[in-house]
Amino acid sequence: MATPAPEYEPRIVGFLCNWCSYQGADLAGTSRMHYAPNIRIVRVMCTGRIDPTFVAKAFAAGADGVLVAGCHPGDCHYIEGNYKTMRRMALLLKFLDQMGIEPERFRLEWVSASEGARWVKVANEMTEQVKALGPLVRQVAPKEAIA
Amino acid sequence: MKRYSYFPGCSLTATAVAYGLSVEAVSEILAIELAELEDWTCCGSTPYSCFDELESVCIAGRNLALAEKTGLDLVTPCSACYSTLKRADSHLKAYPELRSQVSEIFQATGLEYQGKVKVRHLVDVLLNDVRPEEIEDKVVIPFDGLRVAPYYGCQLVRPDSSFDDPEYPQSLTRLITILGAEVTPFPLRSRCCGGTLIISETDVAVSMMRELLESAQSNGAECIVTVCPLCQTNLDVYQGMVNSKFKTSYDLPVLFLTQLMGMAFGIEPGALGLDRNVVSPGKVLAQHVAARA
Amino acid sequence: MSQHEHDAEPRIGVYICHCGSNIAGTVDVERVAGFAQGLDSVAVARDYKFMCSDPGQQMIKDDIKELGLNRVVVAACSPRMHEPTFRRVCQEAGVNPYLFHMANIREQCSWVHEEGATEKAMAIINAAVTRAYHLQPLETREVPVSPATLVVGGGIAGIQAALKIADAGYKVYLVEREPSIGGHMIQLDKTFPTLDCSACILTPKMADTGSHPNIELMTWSEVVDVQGYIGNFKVTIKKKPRYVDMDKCNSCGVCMEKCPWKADSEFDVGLGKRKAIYTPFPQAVPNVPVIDTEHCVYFTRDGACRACEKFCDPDAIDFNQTEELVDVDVGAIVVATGYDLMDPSPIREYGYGRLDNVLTSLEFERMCSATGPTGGELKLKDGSTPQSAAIVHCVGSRDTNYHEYCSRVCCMYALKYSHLIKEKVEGADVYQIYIDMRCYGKGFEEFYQRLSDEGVNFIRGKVAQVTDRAISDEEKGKLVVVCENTLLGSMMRLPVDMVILCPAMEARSDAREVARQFNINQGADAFFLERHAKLEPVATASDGIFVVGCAQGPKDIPDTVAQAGAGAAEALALIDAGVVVVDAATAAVNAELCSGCKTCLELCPYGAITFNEEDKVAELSDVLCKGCGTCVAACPAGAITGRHFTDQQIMAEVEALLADAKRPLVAV
Amino acid sequence: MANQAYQVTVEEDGFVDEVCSVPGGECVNWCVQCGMCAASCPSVSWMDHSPRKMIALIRAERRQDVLASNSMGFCASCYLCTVRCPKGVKVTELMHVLESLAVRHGVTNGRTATPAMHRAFVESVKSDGRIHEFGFMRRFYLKTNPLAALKMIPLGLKMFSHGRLPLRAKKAGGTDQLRAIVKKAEALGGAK
Repeated sequence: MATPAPEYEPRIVGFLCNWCSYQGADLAGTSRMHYAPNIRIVRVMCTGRIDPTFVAKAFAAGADGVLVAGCHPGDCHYIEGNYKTMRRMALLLKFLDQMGIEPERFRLEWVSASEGARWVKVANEMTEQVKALGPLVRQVAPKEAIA
Repeated sequence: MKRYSYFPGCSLTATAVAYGLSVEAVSEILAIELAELEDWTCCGSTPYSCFDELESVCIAGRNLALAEKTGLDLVTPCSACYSTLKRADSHLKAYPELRSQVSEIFQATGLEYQGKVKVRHLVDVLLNDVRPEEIEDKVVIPFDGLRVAPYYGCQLVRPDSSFDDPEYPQSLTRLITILGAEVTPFPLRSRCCGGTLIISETDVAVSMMRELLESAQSNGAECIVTVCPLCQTNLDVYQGMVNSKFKTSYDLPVLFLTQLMGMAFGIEPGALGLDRNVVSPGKVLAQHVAARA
Repeated sequence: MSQHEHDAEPRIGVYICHCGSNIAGTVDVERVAGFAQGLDSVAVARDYKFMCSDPGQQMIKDDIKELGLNRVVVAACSPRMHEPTFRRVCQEAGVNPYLFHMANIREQCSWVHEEGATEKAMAIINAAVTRAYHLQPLETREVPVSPATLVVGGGIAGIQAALKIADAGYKVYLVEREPSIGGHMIQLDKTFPTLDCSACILTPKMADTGSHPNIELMTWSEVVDVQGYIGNFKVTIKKKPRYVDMDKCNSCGVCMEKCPWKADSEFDVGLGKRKAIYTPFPQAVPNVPVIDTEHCVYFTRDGACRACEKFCDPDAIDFNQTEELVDVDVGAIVVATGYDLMDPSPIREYGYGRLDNVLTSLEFERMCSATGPTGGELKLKDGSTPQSAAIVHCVGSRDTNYHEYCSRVCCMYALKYSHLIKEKVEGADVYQIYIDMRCYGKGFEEFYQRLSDEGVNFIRGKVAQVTDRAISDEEKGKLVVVCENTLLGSMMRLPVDMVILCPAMEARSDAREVARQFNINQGADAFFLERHAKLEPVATASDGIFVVGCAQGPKDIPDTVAQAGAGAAEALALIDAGVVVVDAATAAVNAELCSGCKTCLELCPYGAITFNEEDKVAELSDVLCKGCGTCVAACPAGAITGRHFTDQQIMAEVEALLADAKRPLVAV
Repeated sequence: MANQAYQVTVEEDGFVDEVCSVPGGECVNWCVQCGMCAASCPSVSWMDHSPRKMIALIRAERRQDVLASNSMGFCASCYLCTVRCPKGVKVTELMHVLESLAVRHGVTNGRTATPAMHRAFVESVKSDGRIHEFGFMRRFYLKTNPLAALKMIPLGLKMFSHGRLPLRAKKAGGTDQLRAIVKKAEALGGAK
């Protein structure tokens, strides 16, 4: 079910690879499936292109959550870009933790071109999850604050 | 020592008291600790869901809520309770409206269910937690070639079995053969015994049972082994009714898996409630005693 | 830093498409246009019914000329749909196509949201405009196309495609993993609805294929590697050893007579036998046998027998043959790998594999075929002739427990079977047990009518069980088919001699590996996914690779042949053009910044990055580069730029996408 | 028009919606009327309408024909239909839903004692927290068919003599809480 509710609506940025997940999101559209409008999509050719700083940037710019979605492992259009993403995003999570950003605000998902329904599920779950966390409040330890 | 939260189900305190006894006796030997769920009540069962959806889910949900507090898997030897409790759990996950109604009702009575309980059938535990190899080690008096028809019934494997095939289940075969017994072919092993229809539509149930008994006997079984209290009651207690109605002369003892297991473990019959069986298994088992002891 | 030194300050035109009511129905397009008009560097913002229409395109061209636009944003459908269209429009009007950006407010906005669609559309357009502002002009390059085509699979689809391309005068490599081409079609007896003999219409095409000067036929071979890109694929093909010299063999067949070792015939789906040295069937192309090393004792008991060798006049037998790897350069690839027939034994209640005389459709085809194991006679296991048969529809098709889709051909071949049975067995009782009769094709309904007149029993229902448990004398020794006659609402137990199952057509068991090898997608049904369900039925996610026939989904012979023609046309169009434009959105190394750490080298899956040992810097071939950007994100020195997806462009897009969000609070 | 005769018996609209509104009922929309359920059902021959036809009747808004039929009463809840249905229809669930709707609408059927048995079961649960088989069976037989009750005496004795039929009910610990829950559920629109 779609979310729209009086309470706070989180902003979520989704980085989607052009070949699987972006097509999957398109399929959700052509199949007229409805989902929460909170996710806003940035298209990249491959999740391998996603520099962790993009994610950091999104949080800094006011995103309450960030989603990265690409081809299922083994199905990458560029053979193994998504494996590199997997490793990279693991590091990113540690970094986010340091920054006092709950790991639940970030999600790495695999959605194929034929998984419109799965995209809807992921988008809704992510929205609910972030909604439950509330707006992003970045705790900065006093030391950092001074520095 | 494996610990579980234990849900005997109503029948094990009455019509299937032998099942209750043998389950406890056997689990002791297998070092399974079954901590009976405190203040458990009826699982809700099929009749209740036919009467009122909301109430039946609440009643089952109550037991789930209690079990959740223990943090243990909820084990039941009763196939009906197993499917009812699982059904309630999946219903609460599948239907948000139902969930909110139930949690409202629970709040009023100081309960809460978050959907974390894993409902499991005893067979699942024996097969996948204890594991056949370990059970085999405990066998002191193996049966020699006792020919057993393994009867699964319905609700152990349907509608959704997590551990066996819904129409051609295999799980009991291993558990029976390790006791030295033989498993006979039994094409109807997961067909229905009539269930509660035995009470309200006796003729229907009795004719279903006839087919089962026929299939078991014609395949050379000396006894039937089951893991469902209702199946056992129907096939055992009502076997005479089948005979008188169809002029047949079936004389097939219907044992609980745990009774058979207990015998092989050397537990004496009384403690397994063998005297509770209407069709006495004494004769059949005696024939295999020669090789035993 | 500004990247606009060279070109003028951006003047952006924004065009919001109504797409009829597809977008305008949920998004307040006027309001959005007004919003866009107010954004920095936006010279003009308009909304229009159909931007992709001629007037829509003309509107953009006119504005470019009259208002001096140098960047364009179209907010409409997915870029996967119309980005090429509008890039072309920009180019024709003198704006570099890479200065165009498409905002997806249909598939990812108006179609999937109700509340909040307008707000989201504005955010998307804000991001698009910002991105457009930072876009840079790029020059595409043209590269020559190798004029050959690879066709994978030698069934009717592959044969048809290969012949069409070859007849047009271009080279074709046709790779088939079996010893002969022909595929499933050559196994069939008659074809519906015309009832003409399958072999009779296929063998001429097979012969043409075998002898065509432009077709290099590689049977008993498999594609093992695919490199390169549209117009310039490098394909490695493994030729399995035949142990028979193709050039010497004169197809006399003596070796097969003399060979003493038998095995189940794949061609006769296990109903018949073949020798250890064999051609799958008499009309095989090429008509050169292969030796099956699993059953030939020369291989199982090293060196023994050699009967075939002794009797082979032209000395064609060569036990020393080894596997051979062949590399070919092709411009286009046509994937025609076909389907598998589902094994119905998991549907235990139908008793396949457990009960005698329960057959699959393919087994029945072989039994009907004059060249088949029974010489075309219908025989039960005990050798007698069946007097009655039940044909079970939708076995694993239209069934969420197995395959949700309809296999599309079963209804028709099932009808064909009742005709064949009645033709071969006078007065036989035939039952068709169906859920729906789907006779959608040309001449299909007429065929249905004709068969109804032949006195077939149609029972509407789905078979619940096939059993040999008799409950009455007339059921004794028979197969009993249990179902409900849903039109009468009555339960049925049909005692018959033979049961023919119509199993689902399913994707090849190795479809996943093949999809990865050719870098194409699979649908939820595991068949290969076409790029667009309606408008690009044979194109795939990979440019230059096309999929035809049942590899793309269940279909009958006419549809397969039509699709094969389409695939051939696509390949020809590509090859005939002689050149392809390669996307300019590739990576580029900035030699000044490169520290020579070599991190990028092993990251590149295409070996597009090499290391210049003198200058100690990475170098990038923008022909080999496919623009995935993995190296860009990984470069510690930030020396690699992803053209058209630069850090700056993406960062700016992200920021603009969230322009309406409040910054995170900082709690100290 | 030929189907006018049917139109006469068509009930007021809304039955499909009502069935769909109960958890487990929504699946009537998925049915393709293939009859797999009917042909798999062990007790179909005793039913007024096969499970498949029940779904057809629901879709035809024939509330009375559905709820007054004995079909639900003969469902043994063996779930064979459910696991075999090619469209994922939970036929057994549906049968339960229909019987509970019959209860809600006070529609009864003279030709099956099952609903009465279910009610007796429920009452037993409500009074003792657990099912007390003897009490529940006695209650049921006396209510439906005292003669049958007499026939059952030898059988009851057999069970009793094997210690399988306690005559007195023991009230389970959680009974009071269970009753409280049921009360609340009834307040929320559960059946009375």
